[in-house]
Order: sequence, then C-alpha cells, then structure tokens
Amino acid sequence: MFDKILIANRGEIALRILRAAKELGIATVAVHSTADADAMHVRLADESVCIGPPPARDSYLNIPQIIAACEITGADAVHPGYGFLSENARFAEVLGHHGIAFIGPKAEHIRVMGDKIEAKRTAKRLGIPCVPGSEGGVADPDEARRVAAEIGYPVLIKAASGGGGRGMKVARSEEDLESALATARIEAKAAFGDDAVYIEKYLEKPRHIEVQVLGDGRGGAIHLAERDCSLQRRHQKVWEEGPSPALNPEMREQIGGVCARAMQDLGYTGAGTIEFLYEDGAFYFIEMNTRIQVEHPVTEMITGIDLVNEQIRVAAGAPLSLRQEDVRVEGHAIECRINAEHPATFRPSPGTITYFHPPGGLGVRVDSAAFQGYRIPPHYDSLLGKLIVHGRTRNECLMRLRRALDEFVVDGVDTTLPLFRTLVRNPDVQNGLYDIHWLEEFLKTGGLDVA
Amino acid sequence: MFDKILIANRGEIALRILRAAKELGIATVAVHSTADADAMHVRLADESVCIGPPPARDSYLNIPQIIAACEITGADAVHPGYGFLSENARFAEVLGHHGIAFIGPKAEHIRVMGDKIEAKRTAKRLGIPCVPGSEGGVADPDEARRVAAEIGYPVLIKAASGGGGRGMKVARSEEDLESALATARIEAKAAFGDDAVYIEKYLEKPRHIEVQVLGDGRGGAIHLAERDCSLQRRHQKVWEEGPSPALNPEMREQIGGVCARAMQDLGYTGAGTIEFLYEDGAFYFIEMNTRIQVEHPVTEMITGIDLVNEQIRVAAGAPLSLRQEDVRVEGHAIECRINAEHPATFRPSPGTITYFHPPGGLGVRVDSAAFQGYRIPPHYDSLLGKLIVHGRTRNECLMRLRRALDEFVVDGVDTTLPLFRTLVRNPDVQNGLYDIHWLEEFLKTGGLDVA
Amino acid sequence: MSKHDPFDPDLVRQLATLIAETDLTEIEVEKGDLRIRVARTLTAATVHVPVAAPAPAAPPLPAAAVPVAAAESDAKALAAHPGAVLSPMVGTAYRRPSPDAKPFVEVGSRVESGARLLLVEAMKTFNDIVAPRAGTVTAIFIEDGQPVEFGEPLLLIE
Amino acid sequence: MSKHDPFDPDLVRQLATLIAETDLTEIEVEKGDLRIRVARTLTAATVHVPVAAPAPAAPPLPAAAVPVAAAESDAKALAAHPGAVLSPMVGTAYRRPSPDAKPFVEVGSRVESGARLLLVEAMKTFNDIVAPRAGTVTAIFIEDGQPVEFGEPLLLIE
Repeated sequence: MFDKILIANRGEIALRILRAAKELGIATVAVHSTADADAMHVRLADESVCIGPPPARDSYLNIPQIIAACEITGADAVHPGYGFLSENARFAEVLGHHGIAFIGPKAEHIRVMGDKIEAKRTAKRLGIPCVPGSEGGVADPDEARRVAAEIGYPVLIKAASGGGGRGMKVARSEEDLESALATARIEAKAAFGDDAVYIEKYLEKPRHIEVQVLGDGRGGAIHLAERDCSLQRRHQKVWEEGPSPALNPEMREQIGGVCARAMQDLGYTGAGTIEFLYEDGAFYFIEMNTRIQVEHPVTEMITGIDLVNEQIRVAAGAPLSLRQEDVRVEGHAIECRINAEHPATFRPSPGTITYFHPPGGLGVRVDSAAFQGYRIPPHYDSLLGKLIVHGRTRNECLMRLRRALDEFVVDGVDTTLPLFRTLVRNPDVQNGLYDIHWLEEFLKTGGLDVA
Repeated sequence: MFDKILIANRGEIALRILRAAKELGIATVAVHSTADADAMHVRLADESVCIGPPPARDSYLNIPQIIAACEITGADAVHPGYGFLSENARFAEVLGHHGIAFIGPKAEHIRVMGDKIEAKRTAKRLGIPCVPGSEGGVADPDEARRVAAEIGYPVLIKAASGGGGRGMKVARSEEDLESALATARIEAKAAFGDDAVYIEKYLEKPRHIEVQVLGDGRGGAIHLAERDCSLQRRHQKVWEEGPSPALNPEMREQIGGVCARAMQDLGYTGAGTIEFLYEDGAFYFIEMNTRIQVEHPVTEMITGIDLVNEQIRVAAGAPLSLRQEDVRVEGHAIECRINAEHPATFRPSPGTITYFHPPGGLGVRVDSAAFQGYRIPPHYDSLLGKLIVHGRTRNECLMRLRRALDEFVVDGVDTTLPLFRTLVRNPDVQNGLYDIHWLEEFLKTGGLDVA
Repeated sequence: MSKHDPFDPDLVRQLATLIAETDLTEIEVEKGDLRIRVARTLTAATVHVPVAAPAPAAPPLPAAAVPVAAAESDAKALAAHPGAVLSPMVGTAYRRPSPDAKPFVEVGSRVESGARLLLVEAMKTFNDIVAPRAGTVTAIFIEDGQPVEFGEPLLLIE
Repeated sequence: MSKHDPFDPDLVRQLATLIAETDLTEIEVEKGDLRIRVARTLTAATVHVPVAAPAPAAPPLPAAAVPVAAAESDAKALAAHPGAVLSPMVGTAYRRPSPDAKPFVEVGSRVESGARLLLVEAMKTFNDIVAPRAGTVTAIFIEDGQPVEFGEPLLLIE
C-alpha cells in the first residue's frame, strides 16, 4: 500500500480523497493555489504545498509544480480527483517516469477514451451499444433512405465537418427525408465548405444513464449498477440518482454485464463511468469517463462500496475487495449538487459563507469542503457541496431528501438549495418522469418558485 | 397513519423524532420549556407550544400541560423519546383516556418492566436467561454450599434488604464461603437490621450487551441483533457498538431468537431493548427498556432499519415493515456520545457554542440538535450530539471514526471529543478487549491523554 | 505595491458616502488586483421599548421555519413588558365566563389586584387568570377561544 | 509575531481612523497578496487599535490541524513583507552552487538587482532565484536543502 498520497485537486473531491486515504492509514499531501490556502483539505492534510497562483493553469494544471511537490514531500502516489489533470494521459505518464503511481487507469485507456472517435470505435469493438447510423458519409437519397429505414425514424442528418448543432436536420419519416437531406447539405456546404453528411438515429427524449465500473487492471472488472443523471442544465448534471427509475433489475443486469465484460476485455484499472443515452429500452454510448465522478456517492450509498478506497487499493496493486456476486443494490440514493449560484439566474456567487449548517441524521450524507467562515474563491467552479440521501425506497429517499434540504442552512452566498426544494416537490421528479430536456424546459417555463 | 405527532422531549432525540415524522409526511408539534425556545427541533417543527419553565418537572414531566398542548394543536399521537415520560405507564394511560396514541408499548408492559423484581420474574417466565441464584434467603452454610456449587463460583452474597453495594461479599471458592456468609450476615444485620442474605452468581468482568427488539403488538416480534455498550462511566454509556466484538453469528442468532420469542409471547408493541451482562459465553438479564434508546442508531446503521419510523408505524396499527428473515447485519457501527463536559474531569460545560462543524462523508452520521450560536441550557443533560460511524468491517469503522473525530469542531464549550480521540487509538478498544469496568479503570489510571 | 499606501483613503470615504446615501449595506470594488469592500450594519433607528428578550446570536433559520420564528420573537418582546400578564399554562383562553356573557375585561377596564381577567381551559378544567396588580388594561392580545402556550402574553395592565 | 513586521501598523491605524470617521462597520482592502480587513462592531464603543495579523474571521480548526495552520499564518505574515523574496516555484532551495562552495549570500550581504541569491531545484533542474532589487539581505528564512513551496518567503532584502 502507498505511504503517502498527494491530492492533486481542490474542493470537496480533495476532501473526499483525503478521507479515503486517512481511513486507509495513508499520509496525505494537499497541494493548493494561493487562493485555497485556507481550504478544508489543506487544513486536514498531514502536509500541504502551495503550488502556484489562483489560475488553474499555473497551479492545479501545472504538472512540473505537482511533480516537484511529490519530490519534496516524498509522496509515492497521486490522486487526481475529477477535472484538472484527472484525464490527462501525459500527466499519468510523467508520474510514471518519476516512479510515482497515478491513481487512475493506464495512460493508454485515458487517451483512447479522451478521443471521441477513438472512444466510439473502441466501445463498438467491446460490444458496448452505440448510436446506430451510416458508417461514413451518405452519398445520395437512395442510400439515405436505406440507412434510415435500417436504423428507424426519426433520424438526424449531420454535417460530417460540423459541430455545435449547425448543419443538423431531423427527419421524422421517409417523406421528410429527401428535403431534410438537401437542406442539411446546403447548410453544411455554407457553414463548413463541405456538403458531406451522415445519418444517425435521433433520440427525442433520452435519459442520461451511466454505468459505474471498477477494474483491477489484470482483466478483472465489475459493474456497480447505474446512475440516472438526466436532470441537467446546460449539460451540467444537477440531480443524480440510482438506481434509475427507468430500469428494472433485468435491464440493470444486462447493461451492467455488457460494461463489466467490456472492461474485462480492455483490462481497465480503477473506477470509470460509461455514459449512455437511454430511450425506449435501448442504450446508446456517449462517452467513457476514466476517473471518479462528482456523483460517485450515489453508487456508494446503494452498494455500500467505497469507490475511492477501491481506486487506491487497485492502484497499489491490490485486487478489488469484491466480486460481481458481492455487489447488491440496496434502496435508493439521490445526490443534489449544491452550487454557490443564484437558484433562478444561476449567477455564480463567490464570497464568504457566514453561516453553514449541514443536515444530519439517518441516511443523510454531506460531502462538502465548506464551513462557516470559508471564502469561496471566484477562480474555480461553484460546487459548494453535495447532499446525498439514501432511503429503503425511492419514496422514502425523496421524503428524506425533502426534510434534509429544509434543514440545510447556508448564508452569505446564494445557493441552489431553493431549486432543489422545488424539484423534490415536483410531481414529474417524484414520479421519475423526466428526460435530459426536462430541467431546461422546467426552468424555461418559469417552474421555479423562488421567493 | 397519524396526522400530527407531538414530540414530548427535547434535544437530539426530539430532532430525531421530528425527522422520522417529516419523512412519513406527518405534521409535528414541538413542546418545550422556556429554556428551549430556540432549540433546533422547535424551529423545524410545524407548530410549537411552550409548556413551562426550565425545570423538567414543570415542563417535560408535566403531564397535564402536555395533554393540553395536544388538545390545542389537535395532535393525535405523542412520541415520548427517551427519559422524561418515556417509561411512565400512567402517561401512556392518560393519553389513552384522551384518545391520543402513545408511541410506545402498552402501559402494562411499561409497568412490568419498570419494576425490577417483576421484570426479572417476567423475563424468567419468558425464557430470558437471568443471573442464577438462591430463589430466596439462604438459611445456613450447608444450603449456601449447595446453592453455590449449583451456580458455580465465584458467588455474591447479598443482603436481602440491602442496596448500594453494602452487605455484599464475594466468595471465590468453597473455602471462602463460610466466612463470607458470616461477614455478610453481620454487615447486613448492622446496616439493615436484618441478617437475611441470598446468593447469586458473581460476574467479574462482564460486558454489557443488549438486544434490540421490535414488536407489532399482535404477537409478531423480531430482533435486530445486539449492541455492545460495555464502555461506561458511572453507569452511563459512553461508546456503543454493534455487532459486539465478543459474539459470533451463532451466539447472535441464539440470544436474538430468545428475545424475539419472548416478545412474541408478551405481545410487545414497538421498540424495546433487553439488556444483559455477558460473561464466558452466557447472558444474564439486567433489565428491559421499553422505549427507543440513545444508542439506537448503531442498530440502524448495521441493519438499515429506521427504528423510529417502525415505532410510529406500529403505534398507528401498521404491521412491521419487515420479517426476521429480512434483517441482515451488514458491517459494523460505533456511536460516540459527545457530551458538553470536560473530557478529563467530566464537569458539565453549558454555554454558547461559538463554532460547530460536524464531520461528513461516507459512512458518517451525526445526530445532534446543536448548531453554531446554540446556547446549551444548564437545566438538562449534557448530551451535545452523537457521532455514529459505519464501516464494512470493524477496522474500517474504527479508521473512519478516527478521521471523523479529527474533523469534528465544537468551540465555546468543553466536549468529550478528546476522550474519544484517545479511545479510538487505544489498543484494547481497537481489539474490542474491554468489559464494563475497563473505562473506569482507564480513566483512573490516567490513561486519558488530554492536552 | 506602493507599499505604505495600497489604496486611496478618499476612495473609502467616497464609498462610505455612497453607502450612506443609498440603501446599501455593502459595496465591493475590484479593479486589477486592488479590491476594496466597505460594509455597514443597519441598526434599527428606534429603540424597541419593550426590551427584546435575550436572543443571543440567533443563527439563521432554515427557510421553512422563518415565519414561525419571527412571530415568536414578537411574543418574546411582549413577554418582557413589565405590565404583561402571561399565561401560567397551556390551554384555550376565554375572555368571558360563558358564550353569551360579557367579557371579564376590555381595553380601558380598570382592575383591582385579584380581579378575574380571563379563563384558560385545559383538560376540561377552567382556570382563572387574575390580575397580579391593580391598573388599567391597556391591551388584550388574545381572541376569545384562542389556544395559548405557557408564558404567552395575554394582556397588559399598566 | 516576529520582529519582521509584515505590514505597516500605520496602515491599520489609518483604516481604523477611516472606519471611525465614516459610518462603516467594515473595510477590506486587497492588493496583490496582501489583504487587510478591519471591522468594528457597532455596539462596542472602543475601536480595536492594532488589529492582529490579517486573519479575518478564521474559523476554529480541528485540533489536529492547529499547529500547521499557526505556522502557515506566520509564513503568510512574512510573505506580506515588502522586502520579502518569495519562491516562484515548488522545489528544494539551495544556498550555494555546490555542496562545498560558499553561500551566494549571507545576512548582511549587499546585493545588486539581478544578483543570484539561491537555487531552487525541481525535477532535476536548478533555477536561479535572483534579487528583484538592490539592497541588503537582512534575513534568510531557509536552510540549505530545505523544501519550499510556491510563494514561500526565502529571504528579505531591505
């Protein structure tokens, strides 16, 4: 096992990693920018090293400074958390050159999954279901019709050189197809100077469902069921839960099994998440995140497995502490990302927390690096903390979440707590009837009742 | 189900009950003395009623005022918590006369278990193991020898009229017996004017192990394994854990089964605890508490069962939410009672909490009604809150407890946190090698290393 | 850093004037790496006549609990008034001996010490609330048939 | 606090005068990495004259972390000294070019702007730390071969 772990991150995930290390009896080094000198994880770490000024590129993304911090403290492993250097294959390699363990997957797996095209190709090869479509460009209406008929309507016609939603047309039936194809070609030509288009299945109201995996790097890999992260705003997850209200145990076993076998074939190491869109009983691969995720506590609450502990163990060469048959999903968990933002306008609200009182009691977990007197620096993301609630049933979980949200007090800065107090009382949310567009629609139609 | 529950208690257990009620969608009424007007549960309750001045006899023990509070608020049930009126059979009866449900057992069961002699007689009848001894007084040395030989040495010779440890003599072997008997008789005569003595088994280094039970009041009853509460100071539990480090699954099943069957025979309603001394593989009944206990979260953490929720359900006439075969003990839990007391002298430390930062993260639960700015009144007990930690193994639990204790900050009053920081690092505690005398010995020999 | 003078004191004075003239309690100005923040605590202009009960450093309340607490702090202020008659028990207060009788007292009534002011009913028992001293009833805080808690101000005798 | 005043007490006095003269309860000034905040509680009649180190409302720390934090706040105070030369990087500081050479500077050395003061080694690379201005070395805070972090005070030139 490692003697000393350097935590190359900040905020709640730095504290999360520190806790896992302490519980394993491993010494900790916090690295931090000048803006984070008073941070909770810095205070609680055995050692701390200031690695640069507030901008992340000069501190949390500064590989030489982090390596130097390992050298002066004698850290033998680095946990990168999420964001920052967590999916930087070069960082993993540089650490390797210095004889320092990277608590994460092999650099090659980070690299493959970091490239969208390569990732999709790899997923397909590993038997992970992807969005069906034409393999390459579609030359003429006849070919388009054939492909569309094969994958089923509605279909999306996309500019091969495109991006950002331009040059995209939806055809809902064969009647629409020819004109949609023509329009897409013209727009693609105008926008990108290239009229090549391809066709793929169009998902109208998909959910975002992701499967948590753990691999031992030697061909052993398991899945830990799924999380449903459909409630998003501007592609940022807001509310995550597990198990998904949309899946039954058979579907869970099926997609989980596919993911676990894929990771076995890949020889994947540590924690990872395979993200899917889900519609009408089918899963479509989006991407794989080769790191711990913000919403990992949802999985921890329903399986009882400490994911960061497993990451550390596996990186140190130990086997996973459990086999697939030991994984049991019990009850239901929901995570709310409490941001220091205005609950209606989402304007970030850095500043000093003048009062902080987290909720407690049965089934309530708070992962937060905030405390009364903490000054939220304006340089980083606005995640103030995560409230994770577990119940024996989804209904108990919702009721418990409601009471926990009502107990949570944060003063001095705006927070998104009022948004969650509204969401937990919303019938669609209560019934689990939402897709990835639901929250945007809800916010657009003035559904948020904030005083 | 009830529409509105009045919480006839204060402090952390009042908040615990409030949380359970909220999670069931039941309205809450807090009653409080003038000293508790700013208490957390008063602030969070739907309604609150001030029922008297600070002395408990004029407020929390004032039955007419509590009934009147039910009347003016329309509460249809009362949860008594622990202490105060929780084991007052008359209170349960008076509530009944007013058509208000008492969330607890039948008055007759409270009464039986509240009388030490009656309780022991009932326990025996129900097949619960008791301390063996002479049924009545022992007339002469021959009879004493016969009884002692039957129950096994060492034996305790106790004045029939005695109490408080006077007139008690231990005989470790048959050689000691005659002189011990004579001395005990003389002391008993001198102290109580009555030289009648009886003999019972003497336990030298027992542990305190208690079994949690739940009954539906209609003959259904289950056990939820045990808690080990051997770490005590002046008969006050300080540290409780479950499962007991001294029992194996077979012993757990055996004593749990005995208790569950006893409660079935009794037709017991709601939550209860059957307390035992345990030595050399045998259990000896001490008493039964017919209420929720301070340390109930230990059981909740290892079984996933919400005991207060079950109490409320059963009192409303619903069946228990689970059967014996659904109860599964998972991992290990430890509770530390954090008191507002000096950690070495145990002098109570009422006053204002100037800073309060509870620990968070995986496996950590805090049940506390304290908050920054809260003024601990001098009128009541010094329990500031409970830190309950769960781990997959006892070792993981201990490591997690250590890190959680190091994160916990309470300023403005003395607390027993430093005592627990010492205990969690003590080899005897780590190895589970302690009995009911261990903590007193430890404190006496200056084991506490407090700065 | 122009070391002994990192800011212009006049700027602070100017902000102070601005804060006084506006309704603000806080102004923060940031320019380059200079940041100045000035704040002012709003004190209520008038002194509360019935001294507010000792509510030391009351922490912020969960949103849901705020209205209740606000009402409670009013009651506390009243309870501290030297002329307040407080309920000695929990129950239902009645201003008259029977539904069609006249009230015991009205605002302006002159009462002797020991005079009946109200009844508080609890558990089917009616309890007399009597005047602790002679004086004039200057305010009545409760409606007929209103539930009252221990220590709740019922009326004022001055 | 050590002999090296991290900031000019007159600055605090000046802020204290300003806060007294205006209606403000709080002034906070931040420039570069120096931040000073003065506050006044309206009820307190007296103004606290020398405010201690710029540690505004630092919350209490978990017992285990206290010593670390105390040391850090010393370092912070030093870092605010106008003559302090701070480490621009994480690494190991050396006072001499090779183990048997003389140190680049000693306390009392007179240095020109650009003169080599120290080396900081990180990832097998030695980086020169040079004098940002001419002056006299009045203190050296690091031992030969000591690990240093970003922004850590290395020595003073006055």
